[in-house]
Amino acid sequence: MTTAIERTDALSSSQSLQDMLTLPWKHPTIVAGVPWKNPVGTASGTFNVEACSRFYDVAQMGAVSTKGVSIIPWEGNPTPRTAETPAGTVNSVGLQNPGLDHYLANDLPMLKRMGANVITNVAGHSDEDYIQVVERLADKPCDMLEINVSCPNVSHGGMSVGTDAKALHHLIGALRNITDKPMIVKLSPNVTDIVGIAKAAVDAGADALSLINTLVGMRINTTTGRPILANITGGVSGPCIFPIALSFVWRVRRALPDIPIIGIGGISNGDNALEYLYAGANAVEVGAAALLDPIAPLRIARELDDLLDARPELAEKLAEGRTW
Amino acid sequence: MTTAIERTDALSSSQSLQDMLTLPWKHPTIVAGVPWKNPVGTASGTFNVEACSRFYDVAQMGAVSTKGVSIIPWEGNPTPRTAETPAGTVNSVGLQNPGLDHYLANDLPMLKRMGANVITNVAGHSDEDYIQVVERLADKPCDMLEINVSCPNVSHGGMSVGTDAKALHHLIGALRNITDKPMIVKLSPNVTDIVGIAKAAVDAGADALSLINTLVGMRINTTTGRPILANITGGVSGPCIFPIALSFVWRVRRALPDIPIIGIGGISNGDNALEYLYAGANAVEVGAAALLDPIAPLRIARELDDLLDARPELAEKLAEGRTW
Amino acid sequence: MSTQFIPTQIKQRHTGPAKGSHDASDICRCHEPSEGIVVNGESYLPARRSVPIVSVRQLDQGVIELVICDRYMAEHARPAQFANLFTHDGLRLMPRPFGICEICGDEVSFIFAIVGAGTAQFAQMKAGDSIDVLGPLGKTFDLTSPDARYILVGGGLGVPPLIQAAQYLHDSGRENRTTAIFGYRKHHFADSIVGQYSDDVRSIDEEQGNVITVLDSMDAELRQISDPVVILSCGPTPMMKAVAFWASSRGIATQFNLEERMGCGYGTCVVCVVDTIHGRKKVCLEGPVFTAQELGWESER
Amino acid sequence: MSTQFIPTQIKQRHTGPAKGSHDASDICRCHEPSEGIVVNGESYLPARRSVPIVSVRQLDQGVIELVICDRYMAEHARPAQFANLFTHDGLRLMPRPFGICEICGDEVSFIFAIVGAGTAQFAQMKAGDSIDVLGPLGKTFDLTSPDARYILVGGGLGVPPLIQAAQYLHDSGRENRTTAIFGYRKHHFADSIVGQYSDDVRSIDEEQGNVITVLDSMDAELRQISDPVVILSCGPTPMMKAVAFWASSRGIATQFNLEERMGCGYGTCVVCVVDTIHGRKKVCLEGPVFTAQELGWESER
Ligand SMILES: Cc1cc2nc3c(=O)[nH]c(=O)nc-3n(C[C@H](O)[C@H](O)[C@H](O)COP(=O)(O)OP(=O)(O)OC[C@H]3O[C@@H](n4cnc5c(N)ncnc54)[C@H](O)[C@@H]3O)c2cc1C
Ligand SMILES: Cc1cc2nc3c(=O)[nH]c(=O)nc-3n(C[C@H](O)[C@H](O)[C@H](O)COP(=O)(O)OP(=O)(O)OC[C@H]3O[C@@H](n4cnc5c(N)ncnc54)[C@H](O)[C@@H]3O)c2cc1C
Ligand SMILES: Cc1cc2nc3c(=O)[nH]c(=O)nc-3n(C[C@H](O)[C@H](O)[C@H](O)COP(=O)(O)O)c2cc1C
Ligand SMILES: Cc1cc2nc3c(=O)[nH]c(=O)nc-3n(C[C@H](O)[C@H](O)[C@H](O)COP(=O)(O)O)c2cc1C
Ligand code: FES
Ligand code: FES
Repeated sequence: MTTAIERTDALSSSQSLQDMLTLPWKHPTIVAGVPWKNPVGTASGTFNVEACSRFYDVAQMGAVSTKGVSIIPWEGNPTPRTAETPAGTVNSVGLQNPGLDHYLANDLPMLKRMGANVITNVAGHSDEDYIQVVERLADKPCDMLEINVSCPNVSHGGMSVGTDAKALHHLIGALRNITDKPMIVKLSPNVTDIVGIAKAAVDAGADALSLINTLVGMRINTTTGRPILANITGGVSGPCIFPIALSFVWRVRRALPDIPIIGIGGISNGDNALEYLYAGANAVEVGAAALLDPIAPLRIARELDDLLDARPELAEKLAEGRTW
Repeated sequence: MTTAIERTDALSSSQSLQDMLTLPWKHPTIVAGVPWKNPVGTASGTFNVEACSRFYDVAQMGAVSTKGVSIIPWEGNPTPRTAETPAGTVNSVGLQNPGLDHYLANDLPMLKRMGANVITNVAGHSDEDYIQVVERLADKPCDMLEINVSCPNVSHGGMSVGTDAKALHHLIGALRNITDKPMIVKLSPNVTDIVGIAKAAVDAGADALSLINTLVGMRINTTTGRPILANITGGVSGPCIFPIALSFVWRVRRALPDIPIIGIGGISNGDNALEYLYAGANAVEVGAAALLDPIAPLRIARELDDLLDARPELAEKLAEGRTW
Repeated sequence: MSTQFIPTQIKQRHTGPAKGSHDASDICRCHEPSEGIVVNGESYLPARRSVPIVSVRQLDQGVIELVICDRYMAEHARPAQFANLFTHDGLRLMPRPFGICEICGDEVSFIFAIVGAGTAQFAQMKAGDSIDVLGPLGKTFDLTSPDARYILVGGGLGVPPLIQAAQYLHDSGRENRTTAIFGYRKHHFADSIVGQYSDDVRSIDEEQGNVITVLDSMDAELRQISDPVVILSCGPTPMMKAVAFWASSRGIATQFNLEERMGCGYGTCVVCVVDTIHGRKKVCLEGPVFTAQELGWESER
Repeated sequence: MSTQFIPTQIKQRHTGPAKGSHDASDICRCHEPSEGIVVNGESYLPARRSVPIVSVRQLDQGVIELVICDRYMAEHARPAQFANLFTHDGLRLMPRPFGICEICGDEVSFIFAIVGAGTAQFAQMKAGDSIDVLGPLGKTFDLTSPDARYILVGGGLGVPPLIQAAQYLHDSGRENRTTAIFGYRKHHFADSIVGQYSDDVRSIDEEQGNVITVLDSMDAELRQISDPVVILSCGPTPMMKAVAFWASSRGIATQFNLEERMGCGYGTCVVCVVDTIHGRKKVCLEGPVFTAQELGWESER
């Protein structure tokens, strides 16, 4: 019986942590001008530097995307904040975070001290919120910004911007005016027309897109008849969303051959990551898998690194940071 | 080790087929005026009368929804038409069906002879297509119509109507004018605003809503780097979509307390069906689970029938055909 | 199946648990009715069920024989029929269809290549484990011609249905000899199995040539046979098309056992279609057997 | 753990594989380093790993003791820490957190109630099977007070961390007696286990009353003790709140072991929060131990 989180042929689970942390990376990439050691990052909300750096050297990741940072501390939604779903999980954290000041005083310096390639994930309830965070990050040592306009768990901002092309264009345009940092816009799958949304973000100045954030979902406790999540609905992630997320990346890539794309959703092994690269992604981020095993992102990066050995064309494209 | 398709506590897998086929049903329901023996139907595209009636008496189901029927035969998409996804499957059948004449000459009479409660699932590439099918069904002995405006696998009609509230309102209005049959409109989850779509269908005269159809998804063969499905993308179904589908039902029910709703998506046991009833569904349809075991819909109906014993309020609501 | 086991001695199929010295035969105690289930006078096929595994052994690098115990399948399966096997893994729910290979007593064998996650999991299973199955499914080869001589042309993992055809013809006591022409990559892993039922095994591996090489070498011989000759074939599509072309130019009848990705395996989902001269047909229900003519393969190369 | 096994004799914890007459001890051969992994001078915690199951037995209707072999966990776990267990079922991927109960040699036990699909699957596992684990996780009870007397107040399935506390205090050779007050629904399934480490077991079941009944009966006794008294408690929230109220009105210090639905168990996802006077804290990383004061439970009923 294999364990539920499947591992691929180019099995790095047999690799020791020692090897995973010390072997040279064979296949680096460049995303929106920023070099990544390898094409695998951690996804926002599933990576906390204090928690994860106890298990591995976070500088080994292609990049790490931090939990969404808001201008002031947010306390998030009430508990329970998670429920299990078939081959996945639904969460309603609601972007709880200690706010930008705390981030700048603690997480960011710690990450940079450790040598990580840092994507700061930015959250807001209003355009003004996002603008303030991005403005204050302008001279800070984070390497990329990831504008989260796709969180299904907050009532204002979050997904409401990410599902409306006009509102999104407006916000991203405003942010573009105030930052030179490479700006990734993270898109929501809860839309009819992802291509229209993606184009709006790119037109307004996004340097890259990351997709997808979670899909709206819920569970009900059949003993009580009530939703399990205190917030009723939440965001579904994990292997269950993999084929759906993959098709979003594919569709956006077909429509926009030139924009760097970071594929996210349900990646649990190197082979899954490879599917995203073939679908047109330049890199990927690993989310829920890290909840099930702290070193999953690193293991996946190693598996992908090995799988790319046999795919020199793809590896070369990545190395040069070419898109389609 | 339990088998992958989980069974619930009120385990009818221990029930013999004899019992499953002969015990009286304790908890019937009424959907848009039509009595169902139990709240569990088969979902369109996963039920073929010839294939399924070899395994069980199809008249025992609450209802059976047939494969989408078009005015002329459709040959569907090229193969491969399926790929596996984590806890699910993605298909691109593309509504292959032998057309209305064949349906009226073969499937429908066979179904009625067997005593089934028949929902005819209607497919079209244009309003005119749908109108012709519905017109010709007006005096035929099918019990309900299910207008499929949500198939992601055809390039015209199908999902394009189901993702546009205005187009949908127009089509359903036209169909309402030509039929008195109870008309279910089957909605797509691939939309930003499900409530707006649902309202359009109801305003135009839908007697009930069924949701969801499949979510757009795909898989890539990492040996060739090419999509597995010949049609590239397809529709994802199975347990993986369960939490997502459930939240669609919940959201539509909150917005529309009076419309009968049939919940569909990822149901693999009686407990899953019960979650839909608590989310606001009046009945459910079982799709992919029937691909994995021909008698899954019947087993699920039996499991739910037993689970409802302990929930007299819910059972009473169902029995009276009340909605919210 | 396993080597200690001497199926050639079992002339009469389906006579209860296998005798002989079969190691794991105590695992095989099927209690399901061997008939379909009859309710209110209607008879139904058994649906998906959990059955015991009798043995799992490697025949060649990456090629596994798995034997289950299922009386219903053992009694009802006919050559070219297949069964869906299911993993225990909730991430991998879909059916894995495999051709039914040998049948001995209540036991049914399958031979498969490890090509993906499901087959890898099956290969890890052990005698005494349980596995979910559905079947037998599909239609059988037409073996009704009373005096035909059957040539079984298989490639790679296409051999199981041909082994079943050989066993069926052998066990049903037909006089006609079968000739097995199996094309292997390298090791002749199924020769000893088919050799139990067919005394004319003319296999070939890639170093030696391919199945057409063997057919060519039989050309003169076949012209001298007065009995009708029928080719049953299963394997990679290019091989089957070559066989179709070879046979039709000689007026020899052919039946092909196709494979197609399946959603259900029992005819309900219209996923597994193939184009025939009569339109798109379901491989799982209307096949898996089609003639060259039905497939329009007579004139293709 | 199992009854033949006499953990009271093992004064020194973590001294290699359990001795005594432990049935399944040959399963327990952990080869992982017992220290964290050191790479380039940095030391890392071991991540998720597959470990052997030593035994699974039923303690009461629906209550299971499961023993794994994991040297790292055995050496490093401290009272109130927990571990994530994982099913083999791809439909049920999420971590199942359980309090670490007894530790003997390289073996670690858990006690859990069958409440859902995951615990049902764990209960079906057998000695020799493997299971994936992550841990130890979380912070421990503060047991540093050199002369404190600890009262362990547990309800239902909250007893494992208290058993571990009793074992820890016992094995570390402290003079102080512990008192175990376990409130059961019916059967006193953990008394014999905690009784190995605590010679003062005052359990109670629903027919007899509840843990407050026992605490009340100890009132006079406690007033006479000059050593500091500390209550460690784990169980249903209403019980813990009642204990907090009881204790705070008497000026007795309390530490509570909380449970909350978890996404990761190691502090990365912010799913498992609880409101404290210092804001929302992660139960898995900043807990699971909190004082009544931190929780604002002192004045609540
Ligand atoms: C009627 C029929 C009979 C067959 N008989 C045999 C046999 O006797 N021996 C044998 O080795 N193989 C046989 N095959 C092929 C066999 O079904 C696949 O090799 C097997 O399903 C692969 O499973 P996997 O989990 O290892 O691969 P994965 O790639 O993990 O499978 C993923 C999904 O794709 C399907 N799939 C993948 N490859 C194929 C394929 N080539 N054909 C059909 N479905 C596929 C699987 O069934 C599964 O649903 C047969 C196929 C059919 C249709
Ligand atoms: C720190 C901690 C220590 C625990 N220690 C013990 C213990 O020693 N013994 C014991 O019997 N139980 C303990 N629990 C509760 C135990 O985690 C749940 O009973 C168990 O996870 C239920 O799993 P299931 O698969 O049977 O239920 P399911 O309902 O199928 O689980 C679905 C999901 O919900 C989670 N979940 C369900 N119920 C709970 C719950 N009460 N608390 C947390 N998560 C839950 C599961 O972990 C899983 O992720 C502890 C919980 C926590 C947080
Ligand atoms: C617990 C949790 C918290 C998350 N928080 C954030 C967040 O703060 N910002 C964000 O952009 N995405 C957040 N996400 C979404 C993930 O980054 C990712 O897009 C999504 O989970 C899909 O990937 P996965 O299937 O690999 O988890 C969160 C996801 C989870 C599971
Ligand atoms: C193979 C297949 C074919 C389908 N064909 C149709 C169809 O013809 N008409 C339709 O309305 N829905 C069709 N569906 C969608 C299902 O009816 C159902 O809405 C969907 O699969 C979600 O339910 P499930 O998760 O239980 O499968 C099809 C689904 C599958 C898997
Ligand atoms: S596989 Fe479903 S019809 Fe053939
Ligand atoms: S469970 Fe993830 S932070 Fe506590």
